[in-house]
Amino acid sequence: MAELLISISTPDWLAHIIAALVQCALLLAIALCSAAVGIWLERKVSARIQDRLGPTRVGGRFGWLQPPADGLKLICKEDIIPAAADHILFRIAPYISFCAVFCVFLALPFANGWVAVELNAGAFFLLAVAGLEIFGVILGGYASGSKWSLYGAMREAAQVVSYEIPLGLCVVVIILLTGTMNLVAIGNQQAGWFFNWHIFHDPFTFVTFWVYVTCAVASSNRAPFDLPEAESELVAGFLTEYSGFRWVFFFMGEYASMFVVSALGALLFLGGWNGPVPIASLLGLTPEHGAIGGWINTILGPIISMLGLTLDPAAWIGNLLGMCNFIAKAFLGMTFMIWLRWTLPRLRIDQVITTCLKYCVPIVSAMLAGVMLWSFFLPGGLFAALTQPASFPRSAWERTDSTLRVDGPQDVGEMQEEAGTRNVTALRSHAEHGNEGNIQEESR
Amino acid sequence: MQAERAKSDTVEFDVRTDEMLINMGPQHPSTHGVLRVVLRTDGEVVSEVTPHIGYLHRSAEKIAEKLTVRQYLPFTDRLDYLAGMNMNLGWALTVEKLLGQRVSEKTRRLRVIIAELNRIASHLVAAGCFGLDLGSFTPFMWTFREREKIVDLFEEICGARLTYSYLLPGGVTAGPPDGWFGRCEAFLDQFEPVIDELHAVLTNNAIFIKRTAGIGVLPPEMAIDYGCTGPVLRASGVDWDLRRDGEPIYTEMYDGYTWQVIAPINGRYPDDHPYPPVPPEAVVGDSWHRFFVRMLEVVQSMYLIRQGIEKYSADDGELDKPIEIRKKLPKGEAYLETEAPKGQMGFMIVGDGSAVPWRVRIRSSSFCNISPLPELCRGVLIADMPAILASLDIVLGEIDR
Amino acid sequence: MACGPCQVAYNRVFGLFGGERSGDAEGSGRDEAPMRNWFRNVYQAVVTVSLALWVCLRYWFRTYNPRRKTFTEHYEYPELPLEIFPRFRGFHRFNLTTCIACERCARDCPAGCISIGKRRVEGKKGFQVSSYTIDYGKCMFCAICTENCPADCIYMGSSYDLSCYSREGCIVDFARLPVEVAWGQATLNPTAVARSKVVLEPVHGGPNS
Amino acid sequence: MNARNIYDLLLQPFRPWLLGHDFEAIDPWIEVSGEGLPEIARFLRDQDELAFDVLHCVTAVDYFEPDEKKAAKVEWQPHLELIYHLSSTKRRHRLVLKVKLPRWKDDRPGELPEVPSVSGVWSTADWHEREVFDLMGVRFLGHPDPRRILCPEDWEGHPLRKDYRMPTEYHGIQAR
Repeated sequence: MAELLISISTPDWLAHIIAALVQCALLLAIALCSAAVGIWLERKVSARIQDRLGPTRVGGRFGWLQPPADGLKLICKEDIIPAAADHILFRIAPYISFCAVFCVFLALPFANGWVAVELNAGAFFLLAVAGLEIFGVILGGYASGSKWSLYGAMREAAQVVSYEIPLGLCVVVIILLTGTMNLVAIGNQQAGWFFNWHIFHDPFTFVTFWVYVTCAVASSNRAPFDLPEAESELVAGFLTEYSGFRWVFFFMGEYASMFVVSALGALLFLGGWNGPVPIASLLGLTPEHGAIGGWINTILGPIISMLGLTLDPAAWIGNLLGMCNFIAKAFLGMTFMIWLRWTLPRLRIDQVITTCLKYCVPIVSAMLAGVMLWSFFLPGGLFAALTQPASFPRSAWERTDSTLRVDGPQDVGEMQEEAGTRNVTALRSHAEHGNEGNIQEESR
Repeated sequence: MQAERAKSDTVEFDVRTDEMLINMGPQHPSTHGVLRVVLRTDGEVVSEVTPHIGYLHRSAEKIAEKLTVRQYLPFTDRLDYLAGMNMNLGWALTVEKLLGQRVSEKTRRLRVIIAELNRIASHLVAAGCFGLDLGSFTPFMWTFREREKIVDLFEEICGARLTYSYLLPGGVTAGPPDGWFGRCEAFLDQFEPVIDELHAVLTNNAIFIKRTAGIGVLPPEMAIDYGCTGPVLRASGVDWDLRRDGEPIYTEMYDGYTWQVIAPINGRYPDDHPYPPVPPEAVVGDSWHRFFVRMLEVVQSMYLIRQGIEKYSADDGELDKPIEIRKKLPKGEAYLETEAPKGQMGFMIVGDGSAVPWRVRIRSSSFCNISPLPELCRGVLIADMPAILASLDIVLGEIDR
Repeated sequence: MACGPCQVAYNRVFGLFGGERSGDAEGSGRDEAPMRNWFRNVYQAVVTVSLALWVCLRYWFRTYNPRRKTFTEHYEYPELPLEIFPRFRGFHRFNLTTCIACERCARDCPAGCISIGKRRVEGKKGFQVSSYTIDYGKCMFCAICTENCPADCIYMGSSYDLSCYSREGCIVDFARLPVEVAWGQATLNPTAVARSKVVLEPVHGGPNS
Repeated sequence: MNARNIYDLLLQPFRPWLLGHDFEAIDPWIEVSGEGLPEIARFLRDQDELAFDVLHCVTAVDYFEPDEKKAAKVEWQPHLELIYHLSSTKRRHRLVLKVKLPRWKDDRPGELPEVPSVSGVWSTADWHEREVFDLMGVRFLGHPDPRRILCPEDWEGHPLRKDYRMPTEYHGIQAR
C-alpha cells in the first residue's frame, strides 16, 4: 500500500500514515463486523435452541439488522455515571477493554501473509495482548463504585490467573509441534487435506484442542465461565453500572474477543485458512500456478502490472478463498461457544479455578509430554502413519516435504536451530519459492 | 437445638478480610420477586444472611375480613400465583370443612386432575428458574413452553391463564369442555420425553451437580423444626405428604390412586420409573435433592392425572355447583392444610355466623420454607445463594400475602 | 506384598484410584480416592456436557422442521390476534337494554369496581341505567359479577388488550359506549355469546378507544 | 391420639394451666394459660407418645367489635386469642392450642399484651410470632428477634386489629 502511494509520488511519511490508517480501518471493520455478526448469531442460535425465532423484524425475515438497531438504541441511551464512581477510570475502562481486543487483530493473519503486522512471536503477542482485555473489566468493576461490580472485577482477576496458564500451555503444545511462533507459518504448515490440521495430528493435540476450547471460553468470559457478569448472582457484575455507549464497547469487546479466540483456535488447530479440501492448490491458485491459476494470471497479470503492482492475482484469489475459509472457521467456533453458552449452567468461581488449574493444567501438561514424544517418533502425524504404514516413518517425512509450505519472512538459519528437523525441508522450500503474492510485501 | 445452632453460628475462615454488607434484592434478578436479603460477606464467603420480606404485602388477611368466602376466592389465586388452582383448592376445602360439606365423587376426581396439572406447572417453573439461577437459560424456556401448554388447558377450562378462580367451595364454575381430557392426555404424552431432556440438561449435568450437590443441606430435624413442608421437607428424607397423611377431607380425593410419595428414604428413591441415578456427591437434603424431588413429583402427578382422567370418565355422577355467594358461615373455626406444590398451604377461617369470616389466616408454605435461609446460607459462597434460594422455590406473593 | 514399605507404596499409588467406592449414598466420595475421582469428574463432565449439547442441538435443528416449527411461531400475536378459548375472561360485555340496575354485580364484586348510576322513569316499572362503570384498574376478571345477574346482561368478553395510558382510561362507562363495542358484533342473543367470543380478526376499538 | 387423650395426658402435670377445651369443635382445641405455654409446648414436643414436632402456624384472632351497636350483641368479651396448630409427623395426630390474652396489657390502650415465646421449642414460631407481633400486636417475651416482619420497621399500629385505622399518609406517600 505504502509503496503504491509512494509510486504515485506521495511523500514517504504521508504514505506510511495513510497505509497504516487504511489497515486499521480494515481491521476495525473486521472487529466490528465480527461483533455484529456474533451478536446476530447469538440471538438466532439461542432462540432456536430455546424453541423460538429470535429477531425477525429488523432487516427482513432473519433480522439481519438487529445488531445495528440494538447499537443505535444503546447509543441513544442516557450515559449514566454513578455518583460514587471513579469518573476517569469508569470512562476509560470500556475503551481499554476494546482496544486490547482490537490490538489482537493486528497480529492475526487472515490468510497466507495477510496480516497487518507479521510477528515472529505472533502467538506470544496474541496471548499477551488478549490478556489485557481484563484490565478494562477490572478497572470498570472497580471504578463503578458498586459492590456487585467490585465482585465482578475480583472474580475476573481470579479467573484470569487460572485460565491463562492452561491457555498458554495449549498454545505451547502447538508451538512445540510446529517449531515456530509465527502464526503465518503455523497456518501454512497445515496446508493440504484436513488430516494435516494439527487437531488431527495425533490424539494428544486432539485433547489439547478441547482444553483450548475450555480455556478460550473462559478467556472470553462466556458461560459457563461468565462469572464476572453472572447475572443471576452479581446482577450484571462489572457491567451493572454501565449503560449506553460504554456498555456497547464492553459488549463488542466481548464478541470481538470471542472472534479472536475462535480464530486463534482455528489457526492453531483447525488448519487456519486451509480448508478441509485443498481447493486452492487443486485449482492452482497458489504461487506455483496450477492450471486455472496460470490461466487467471495470463488474463489478469498484464492488468495488474499495468497498475504498477507486484501481485500474483491467482495466489491472491487463493488467499481470498483462504480468508473466507478462515473467517468461516472462526464463526464456527463462535457458534460452538454460543451453543455451549445456552446449554450449560454457570460454574462457581472456585470451580472455575479448580477446572482450570486442577484439571486443564494437568491434562494439557500430559498432552505436552505426549506431543513431545509423538512428534519425536511419528512426526508426520496420525493420518500419515495410518495411510502409509508400510513405509513409515520415511514416507511421512517426504509427505511433509511435499505438502508443507512455509511463507513469510523468516530467518531460515535461525529457524533451523529452533525448529524441529521436520520443518527444515519445508523452510528450504520456502526459501526456494520466495514469497510472491504476499500482501505483506505490498503493505510495506 | 438452640445450642447446636449457636455452635454453627461461627463461620471458619482461612483468611479474614474486611467484612462487607451487601444488599441482595429487592431488585436482584434471582431473588424470585421482591425478596431482600442482606448478606454479610467476607470476600465471596457469606457469613450472615438476613432476609427481609414484606415488599409484596397486600393485606390478604385483612381483605378477607371484608368479603364473603366465595368473593375471597379470586384473592387466593394471588397468593401462590404459580399454582392458583392449588390455592383455590385449599380455600375451597377449608370452607367446606367449616361448612361440614362434602362434594361429590366426580367433583373430587376433577379436582385431582386440575390440582395435579397445576402442580406440574408450578414444578416446571421451579425447575426452569433453578436452571436460570444457575445461569442456564435454555431449560427455563423449555419449562415455560410446557407450562404454557398447561396454561392453555386451564384457559380452556376456566377462562384465565394465571388467576384461575376455578375450584370453588362446593364445586366448580363449569365442567371441562368437550375433548378437554383428550387434549390433556395428549399434553402428557408429549411432555414425557421433555422430562428426560430436562434431566439431560440439568439433573445429570456435571456442572449442575457440582453447583447444587452438598449445597444448602437441610437436615430432616431442622426441616421439621422450621416447619418446612412440601418438596423441601421430602428432599430431607422425611416421608410426609399431606395427600396421603393429611386430613380425611383432603386425602379422600386421592383414595384409590396408585402413586408414591417422593422422598429419599435411606438415600433411595422409589423405583417405579427409570429415574436418573443420584450422584455420589449429593447429600440428602441438599439443593440437588430438592430439585430432584420436584422432577420426580412431576412424574407422579402425571400418573395421578392419567388415573384421574380414567376415573372421571368412568364416573357418571354429577359435578357439584359452587356455594351461594352470600352463604352464611357457621360459628367456629376450621383450619386445613393442603399439599400445594410449594408445600403445605394452610387456611384458617373463623366464622361468626355471618357470610363474612371474622378472621382468615393464611399459613403459607414458602413463608416457612424460606425461614431457615439464614441457617442454610451461612458459610456458603455468594454464587450458592441463588442456588439455595431457587431450591427452596419460593413465591413472594405467598410469603408476603 | 510382604514387606511393609511396598505395601505403603502400593497403597499410596493405587489408593489414589480407590480400591472400592467410598462412602454410602449419603457420604461424599470426595477425599478418599482423589485420582479416581479426578478421572471420574473429567469423564462425567465430558459425557454430560456432550449429552446436554446434543439435546440442545436436537432442539436447534428440530425447529427447522416445517411441520413442527418453533413453539413461538404458532403465535403470531401482533400480526394476528391470538386464538382464545370461549370461556376466556376478558373485557366485559354489557347489554344496557336488558340491565335492570339491580346492583347485584356491584355488590358481589370482590374488588368493588362496578358502579351503576340509575334513575326512575316516570310511569314505568324499574330503573333506567344512566351509567354502568367498571374500573379496570381494580377489576380482576374473576367473573363473579356474571354469575348472579338476573337479566343475563353482563358477560366476560374476549378482548385481552387491556392496557391504557392513564388511570382514568381504565374506568369504562359501558352506558356511553356504542352498542357494538359494549356488546360486540351487534349480537344481543346471550346464548350466542360463547360462540361469538372466538374472534379471528384483530381486536381493535376496544372500550378504551 | 385424639384431643381428649392429649388433654388427659396434659392434665397430670399442667392442671392449673389448662383453662378450657372443646373436643367437639371442627378442630378440637385446648386452651392453656400464657405463663405455662413454653413448658406445655416443650412437653408436647418431647413426650414420646405426643411428639408434636411440627408447629404449623401461630395465629392471633382479635375478638373486638368496633361498631358499638353490634358490640352489644356479641357474646364474648373483647380479647385476643393466640392459636397454635400442632401436628406430629411420627404419631400423625393434630392439636390446636389456644391462649387467651387481653387486648391491651393491664387494660391500658397502647400497652401490648405479653406472652412467652415458643420459638425456642419450634423454630417455626420465630417468624410466625414476628408476624403476629407485627400484624396483631402481641409481644412475645424471650423472642430472639422481636422485629416487625411484613410491615416496615417504622410502621405504626397493628393492622389486623379490628380497631386499626389505616394512616392517610406514610412518609409523604398518600395511602388512601
